[in-house]
Amino acid sequence: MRERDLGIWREYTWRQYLDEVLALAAGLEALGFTAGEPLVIIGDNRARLYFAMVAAMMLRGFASPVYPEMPPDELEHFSRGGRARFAVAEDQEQVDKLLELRARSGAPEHIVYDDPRGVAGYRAPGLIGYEAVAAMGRRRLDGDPGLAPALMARARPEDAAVLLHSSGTTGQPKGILLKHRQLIASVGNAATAGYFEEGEEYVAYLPIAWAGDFIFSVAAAIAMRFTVDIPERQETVMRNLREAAPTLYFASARSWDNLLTRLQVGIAESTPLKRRLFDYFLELAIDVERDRLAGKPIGAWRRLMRAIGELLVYGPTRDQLGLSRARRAYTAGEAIGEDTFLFFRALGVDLKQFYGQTESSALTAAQSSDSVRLHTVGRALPGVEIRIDDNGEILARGENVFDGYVDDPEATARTLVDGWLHTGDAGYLEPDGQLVVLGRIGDVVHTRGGERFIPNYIENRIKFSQYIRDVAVLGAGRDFLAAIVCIDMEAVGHWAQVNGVAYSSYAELSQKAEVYSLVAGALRHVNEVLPPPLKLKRFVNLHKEFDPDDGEVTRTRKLRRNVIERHFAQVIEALYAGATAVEIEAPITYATGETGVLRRTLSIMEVGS
Amino acid sequence: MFYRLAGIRHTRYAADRQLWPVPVDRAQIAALTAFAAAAPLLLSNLYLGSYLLPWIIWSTAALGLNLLMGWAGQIHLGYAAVMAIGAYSTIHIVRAGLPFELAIIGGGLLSAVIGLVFGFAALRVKGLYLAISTLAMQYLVDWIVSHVQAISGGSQATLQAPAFRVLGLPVAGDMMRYYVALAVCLVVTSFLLNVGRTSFGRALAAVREKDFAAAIVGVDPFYFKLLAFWCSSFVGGIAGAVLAFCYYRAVTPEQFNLDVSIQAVAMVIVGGLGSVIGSYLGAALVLLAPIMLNNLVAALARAGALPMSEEVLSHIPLILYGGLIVGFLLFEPLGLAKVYDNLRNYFLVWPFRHARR
Amino acid sequence: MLSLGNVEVVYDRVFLAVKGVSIEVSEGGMVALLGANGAGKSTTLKAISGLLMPERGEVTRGEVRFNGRDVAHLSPPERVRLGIAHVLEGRRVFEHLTPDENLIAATSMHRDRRRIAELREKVYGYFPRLKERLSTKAGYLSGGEQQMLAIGRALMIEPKLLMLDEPSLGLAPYLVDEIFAILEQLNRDGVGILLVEQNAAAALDIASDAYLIENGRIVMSGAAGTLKENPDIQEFYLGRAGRKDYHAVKHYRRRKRWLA
Amino acid sequence: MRRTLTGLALATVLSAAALGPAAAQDKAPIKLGTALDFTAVYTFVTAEYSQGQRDYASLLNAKGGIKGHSVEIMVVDTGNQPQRGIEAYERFKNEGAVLVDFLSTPVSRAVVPRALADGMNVITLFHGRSDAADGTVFPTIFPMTPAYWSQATAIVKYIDDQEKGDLKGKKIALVMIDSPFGREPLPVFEELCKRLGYEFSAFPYPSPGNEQSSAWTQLRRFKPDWTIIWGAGGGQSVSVRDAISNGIPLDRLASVIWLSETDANIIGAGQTKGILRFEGVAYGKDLPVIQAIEQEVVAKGKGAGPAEKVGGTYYNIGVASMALFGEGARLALEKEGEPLTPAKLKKGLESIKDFTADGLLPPVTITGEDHQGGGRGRIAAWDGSKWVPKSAWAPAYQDIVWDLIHKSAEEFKASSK
Repeated sequence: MRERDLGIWREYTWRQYLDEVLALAAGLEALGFTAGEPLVIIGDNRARLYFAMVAAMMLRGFASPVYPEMPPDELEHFSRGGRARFAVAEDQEQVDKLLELRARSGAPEHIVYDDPRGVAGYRAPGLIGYEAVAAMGRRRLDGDPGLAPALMARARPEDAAVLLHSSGTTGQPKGILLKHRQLIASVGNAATAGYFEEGEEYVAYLPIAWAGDFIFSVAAAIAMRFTVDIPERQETVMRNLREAAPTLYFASARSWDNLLTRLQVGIAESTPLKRRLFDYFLELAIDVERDRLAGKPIGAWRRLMRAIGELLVYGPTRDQLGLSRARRAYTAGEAIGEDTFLFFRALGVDLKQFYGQTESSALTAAQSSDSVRLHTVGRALPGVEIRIDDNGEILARGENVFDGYVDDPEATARTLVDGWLHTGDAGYLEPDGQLVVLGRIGDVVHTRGGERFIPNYIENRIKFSQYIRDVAVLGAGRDFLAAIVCIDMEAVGHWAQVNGVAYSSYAELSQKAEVYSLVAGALRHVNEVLPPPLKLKRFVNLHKEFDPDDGEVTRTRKLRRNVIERHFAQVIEALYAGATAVEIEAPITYATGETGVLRRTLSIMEVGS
Repeated sequence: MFYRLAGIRHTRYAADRQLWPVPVDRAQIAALTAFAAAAPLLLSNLYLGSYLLPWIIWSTAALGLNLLMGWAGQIHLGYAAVMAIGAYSTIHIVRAGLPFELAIIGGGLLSAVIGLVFGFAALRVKGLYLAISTLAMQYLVDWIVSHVQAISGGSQATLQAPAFRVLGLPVAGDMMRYYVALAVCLVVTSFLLNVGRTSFGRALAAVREKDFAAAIVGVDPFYFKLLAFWCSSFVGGIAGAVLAFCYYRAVTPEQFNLDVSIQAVAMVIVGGLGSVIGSYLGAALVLLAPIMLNNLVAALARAGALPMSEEVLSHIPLILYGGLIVGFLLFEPLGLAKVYDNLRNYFLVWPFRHARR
Repeated sequence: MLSLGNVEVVYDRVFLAVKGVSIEVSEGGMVALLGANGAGKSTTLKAISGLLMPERGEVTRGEVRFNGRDVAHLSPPERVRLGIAHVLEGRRVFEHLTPDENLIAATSMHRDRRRIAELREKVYGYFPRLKERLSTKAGYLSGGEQQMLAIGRALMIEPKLLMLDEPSLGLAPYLVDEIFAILEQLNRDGVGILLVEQNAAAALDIASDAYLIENGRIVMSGAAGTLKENPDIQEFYLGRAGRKDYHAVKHYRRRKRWLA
Repeated sequence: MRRTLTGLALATVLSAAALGPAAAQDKAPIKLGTALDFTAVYTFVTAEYSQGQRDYASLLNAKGGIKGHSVEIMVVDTGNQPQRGIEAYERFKNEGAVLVDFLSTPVSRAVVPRALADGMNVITLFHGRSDAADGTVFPTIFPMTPAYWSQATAIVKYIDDQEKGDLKGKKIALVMIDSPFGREPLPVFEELCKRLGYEFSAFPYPSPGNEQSSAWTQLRRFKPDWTIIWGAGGGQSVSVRDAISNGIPLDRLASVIWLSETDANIIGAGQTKGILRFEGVAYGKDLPVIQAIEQEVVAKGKGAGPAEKVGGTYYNIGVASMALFGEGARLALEKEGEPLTPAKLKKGLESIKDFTADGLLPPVTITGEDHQGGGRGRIAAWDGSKWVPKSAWAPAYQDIVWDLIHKSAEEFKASSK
C-alpha cells in the first residue's frame, strides 16, 4: 500500500500493513472494542482508515465507513442510530462532527483521530489519537507473544465484515451488512472470471463508504494482494492517478463522463495541430472500435492508422490520464453513455462494465474482454445465477448475496425471496446470456397521456452532451416532458470563452441566453430519437449543480427525485404553467453546514425544434 | 508525445530530486552518451575532428563560464585568458616531465588560483564594473603571454603541445584525442548537473538572486562568489588545456584573445544562463553555425545560385549568423535552452496545450 | 469603463494562469477582486495594465476593453496614457529618489510644468504625510509611506482607473484604515478603482461590487454587500470576524461551492 | 611589337604549364584549398590576393591546365578563426587537395602541426613562421618567398647601400605593432646592429594600431636617420600619416611588405611620394603573365574580381603563389608521374629552380633544405602613381637569417617532443 503524503508516496509493505493492523486491533481491544461491534470510520481515503477497517474485522467487529462530507444528521443514521461505541475520524472536522453526535446521542464513546492538527488540544473524554491507540496495542503485543497469532486467527467467515448502505434514492439509506464469506465469494467469482489478477495496482480514491471502494481497496486488495495507492487529497486525484499509473482502474460512469468532458475541453483549447491530430485519430479509432464490437472486419489500412494513432494520440493521452498501464478499467453503478464508453475503448482503455448492488457485494454480472457489447452489462459472474422474473425484474443468487438489511426485516423480506435477491432493476437476458439492464423498476412512470417512460434513460441520453452535467427529466402525470438542467461549468465555460460570452460565475453563466440556446440544441438532439409524446418541451437551467449536501442527489450522485421536486417546486410549476421566467427560493446548505435560502430568477425556455 | 509520465512517483524526498525522473529524458541522455562514445566509429574524421571535438571542448568551457554567469550571476569578460593560463601552464608542466593527468590538474589549479586573485579584486565591484575588471584580466594575461617568450614559446610565439599519454596510453590520432576531451567533458557536465542539487548550487542561486538576502539566510555571498570564480576558472583552465592538447595541438596567443572571451560569453547567453543543455547548444551555435553557414553558402555558390564575388559571398554567412543570433534572442531571450524547454513542454503536455494545474 | 471579456492568460506558453475571467468596472466605480494566494488576481491586473510581458505571460484569449477601446495589444505606457494606473504589489518606489522626484518621474508624458505642479499639490493634498518627508530618499520611508507614495505616483498620471495590488500588505491596521479612507476619497473624486486584496473584510467595506477569483476562474460576483453576507465568503475569506478566536481555528478540509 | 610581346608571354606561360590543349579536361582536376580571411583581420589583402590566385588558375585552365589536369581552387572564408581554419583544412584534405593556403598567421600556426602530421603542403607566402624556411624541420611548409626575417635583412641591406656601406653611428628606428608579428624581426635587427654598428631602437604601438601617436612622439626624440614600419592593414596608413606629421622624410621610411598602393591612396597618392617598401613580387600590369591574364581571362569576362585590381601588389602576390604552385605541380608530374599527390607535389616544389614567372618573381630556387626559395627581394618606392624598384632582386645577409631559422627550428623540434 502506498499513501501519498506531503508530496511523496509513503510505502507500506504487507508486513508493515499487518503490524499496523495488529497494533491498532490490540489497542482497540484494550479500549474495549468487542466482537460484533461496529467501528464507524469517517474521512477521506487514508491508509490509517483502511488499517482501522481491517483491525475492526480482526476483532470480529465490522467497519462502518461513512462519507466524510456527511452532516451530523445523516451521520447519526449511518452510525446505527448513534449506537456505535467506537469511531475513527480522519481529522478535526470529523472529530467535531462526532462530538456533536455524541452530545446528541451519547455515542460514540471512543473517538480515534488520525490527524492531530487542531484536535490535540481537545479535552473531550474518550478522544484519543491513532498513534496512542497503536502504541497501546504495540505494548500489548510486545508483552504477549501469543497475542498476534491469536488476533490473526480470530475472524470467522460468518462474521460481519463491513456495514455499507444503499444509496437511498427514495428514502433513508438502508444498512447492508456484508460478511467475510460473501465478500470473499464475490471477489473470488470475479477473479475466476479473470477480472482481477494478483498484484494489481489500484488507486483508492472513491468515497470509502461506497461499496465499490471497499470491495476494491480492502476486500480484493487483501485477497488478491493489490498495491493500493492512496492520493494525497481529493483535489489531487487526477495528478496522483498519473503518478500511480494503476493497472486496475474503477470509476463510476459519471467519473468517466467527467473525464471525457475534461479531455474534450483540454483538446478544444489545444493548439490547432494537436487538436486536428487528436480529432482525426480519435474519430478513426471510434469507427474501428465500433466495427470491432459489431464484429466487422478491420482493414489493413485502418490497422496501420490505428498504430500510428497509438503513437501520436492514444498512448500520450492515456499517459496524461494515468491510464497507460491500466489493463483493466471498469465502470458500474449506472449505465455509462455509449459515446463515453466507445471513446475510452477507442483510446485503448479496455473499459468494461459490470453490474451489481451493494446487496450482492457489488459484483453480479460483468462484460468479458472477448464479448463486449454496447447495450449489455455482460454475463453473470461464475458462482452467480441470474434470472428475470415475470415482472421483468432482475434476480440474482449466489454466495455473494447478503443476508438481509440491518434492522429492517420488512425490506429484507421484500428483497430476499428464497435466496433470490430482487435487484429492483428491470432488464432481460439476451439469448447468449448477456444481461441488459433497462433501469429501476420503480422508475417507470407515465405521462398524463399514459405514455410510459423511464426518466433515467432519457437523462442518461441527455448527459451524453458534454455541456450538461446533470439533468432531471420531469413528466410523471404531466402533459409533456420537461427538464431541469445543470450545465457543466468547465465545458460551457470554455464554450463561452471561445464564443465571447462573458460571465463571472456558474449562476450567471447558466442564465445566459446563448447558453440556453446551447442547451436547447443538446436537448433537441435527444428529442430526435424520442417518440413525439415523449419529446422534451421546456427546460430550465439551474443556477447551481445538484449537490448531495443539499440532498438533491445521493452521495453517489444519483438523483433523489422527491427532494428535487420539493426543492424546485416553484420551478416545476412554472415549467408547466408556461411561464418564461421564475423567481425561486431554493434552500441551500453552505459548506459550514449552515442552511440558507437563495433567491434567484431563472429563465425558462422552449426546447423548440 | 514522447514523454510518458504516468507511473513516475517517489517514495522518498531524495528520489524526488533525481536528475532525470522522466524515462524519455533518461533514454535521451543514454542515447546521446552512447552516440558520443561510439562517435569515432560512426563519424568521418572530418566530422569527428572538426565538429564534434571542438564542440565538446567548447561546451566544457561554456559550462565552466556558465557556472559563474548562470549559476552565480557574475559576469566574466576574460574567460579566454583563464583558458590560456590553463593551456600554457599544462603544456609547460608536461614539458617539464610530469604526466598529463597531473599537469592538467595543475593547469586547472593555476587558472583557478589566478582566477581567484582576479576574483578577489573584481568582486569588490558588481555588474558593469565587474565586467570591466575581468576585461582588464583579459588584457593583462594577453600581454604577459605574448611578451614573455618563456611562456609563449620563443620568437614565433607558438608552443607545440608535446606528445602525451593518458593512463599510460599514448594519445595520438583524432580518436584518442576525442576520448580524452569527451572524458573531461563528461566529468564537468556531471559536476554541473549536480551543482543545482547541492547546497553549493542553492547557495550560488541565492547569491545570484539577491546577495544581501543570501547573507541574511547565512550564505556568505563573498565566499560563494569566490568559490564560483574558483570553480569556474578551474574548469576553464582544464578546458583550455584540452583545447590546446586535443584540438589545436599548438597554442598561440591569438587563440585566447578577447574575441574568444566574447565568443564564450555569447555561447553562455545564446545557450541560456544556468542551463547545462544550453551550454551545449550555445557552443554549437556560436562555434559551428558560422562554419555550417559558410559551407551552405559556398555550396549554393558552387551550384550557381549566388552570382556574386567571393568577397561579398564570404560576408553572407556573417550576416546570416548575426541574424540567427539576434533572431534567436528576440524569439527567446532566455536562450536556446529555453527554446529546447519550450519544445519539451510542447510535447510534455501533448496532446493538450496547457500543463494541468 | 473597463471591461474584461473572457480573458485567458498563459505563462511561459504552457502554464494557464487565468481562464475566462470577465470583469466590469463602471465609470467611477469601486470594484474589489478577492481571492487566495495564487488565484490569479495579480495576473488579472497585469493583463489589464500590460505588464505580463516581463514575466513571460501572454493574453491568449479574450478582450480587454477600456472605454470601448480594445487595449490588449497596446504597450504598458500607451495604456497609462489612456488613464490606466497600476500600483504594483510590494510598493515599488524608486528607492534612490526623493518622494518628490518619484512623483515627477511619473510625469514624463506631461509637457505642462504648471500642470505638474498642480498635480503634485493635489497628491500632497491626499497624502499630507508625504509632504512632511519631501526630501528623504524614498527607500528610507516607512512601509505605509512608501505605499502612499506608490499610490501618489500613480495619481500623477491622472488615472481614470486606478488598480491597486494588495495595498494593505504588511501594513499596520491603522495605516490600512488611513489608506482605504484615501481610496474612498479618491473614488468620490471620480477615479475608478479596481482593488485586489487579501484583506477581504476591508475591501468589501469600501467596494461597491466584488469578484471572487479562485484557481484562475471567477467563481462569484455581485454587490459587495451581498458577498459579505454570504456564509461561504465569511467562512473562507472573512474568517468569521469576531465570532471565533484564534484558538478555534479549524483544520477543516472544506469543499468550496461558491453558491450565490 | 606589343602583339609579339603578348604572344611571347603566352608562349612562356604555356610552356611553363607544358600543356597540349587536346589533352585537357579528361584528367582529374588538381584541387587546392584556400581558406582565407575575407571578413576579419586580413581584409586588406585577401580579396585581391584570392582574385590573383583564381585568375591565374583560370588562365592555366583556359590553356588546358597542368599537363591536362585542370586546376580547381576551393575558397572558404575563415574570419581569421583558427577553428574554422582547421575545419576547412580537414574538409580540403577530404576533398583531395594537394596544397592548402591560409594567408593568416594565427590560422597557419594552428594548422601547421596537423599539416606536418598529414604531409599536406601549406604555402605561406611572405607571412607565417619564418623558421618554416627550414625544409628539414618543416617538410611540407612552403614560404617560397622571403619571410619576415629576410624582409628585415633586405631593408637593412638597402639602407646600408644608401649609406655607402657605412652605418656606424646611424640611427635606425623600428615602429612596430606590439604583437608576435611585430616583434618577429627584432632578433634580426639586433644581430645586424652588432655587425653593422648602427644604433637601433624599437617603438611598439598597441594592437590593432589605430592609435600610435605616443610611439611616434618618442621616435621623434630618438631622431632616427632611417625608420622602418612593421605592421599590416589599417595600422600601416596610420603609421605613414603619423610619420608625415612628425616630419619623417618618406624616402627614409621603409615598410615591411604589407604596404600597398591602397594605403598610399588612402593617405593621398601625392603626399606619400617616395615611401619605400620591401617587394618580393613585381608590381604592375607590365608583366607577361599579367598581360596574358588580361587577354585570356579578364577580357573574356572570366575575371574573378574587379578589373582595376589586376596588377596590384597583392593581386600579383596571389598570381605568384599560383605560378609557383603550377611550376611545382608541372615538375612533380614530369618527374614523379601521375597522379599528383601531396608528397609528389612536395618533391615538385623542391625541384623549382630559378623560376621567375617571366619577371614576376626574383629567381626562386627551392630545395629540400631551403623552402624560402633563396630569400631574394628588393626595395621599391612609391612615385605617386606606381611602385618603382629601387634595387635589384638580391638576397641579403642570409647567414644571419639562417642562423635564426636553424635555432628556432631546433626549438620547434624540441618542443613537439
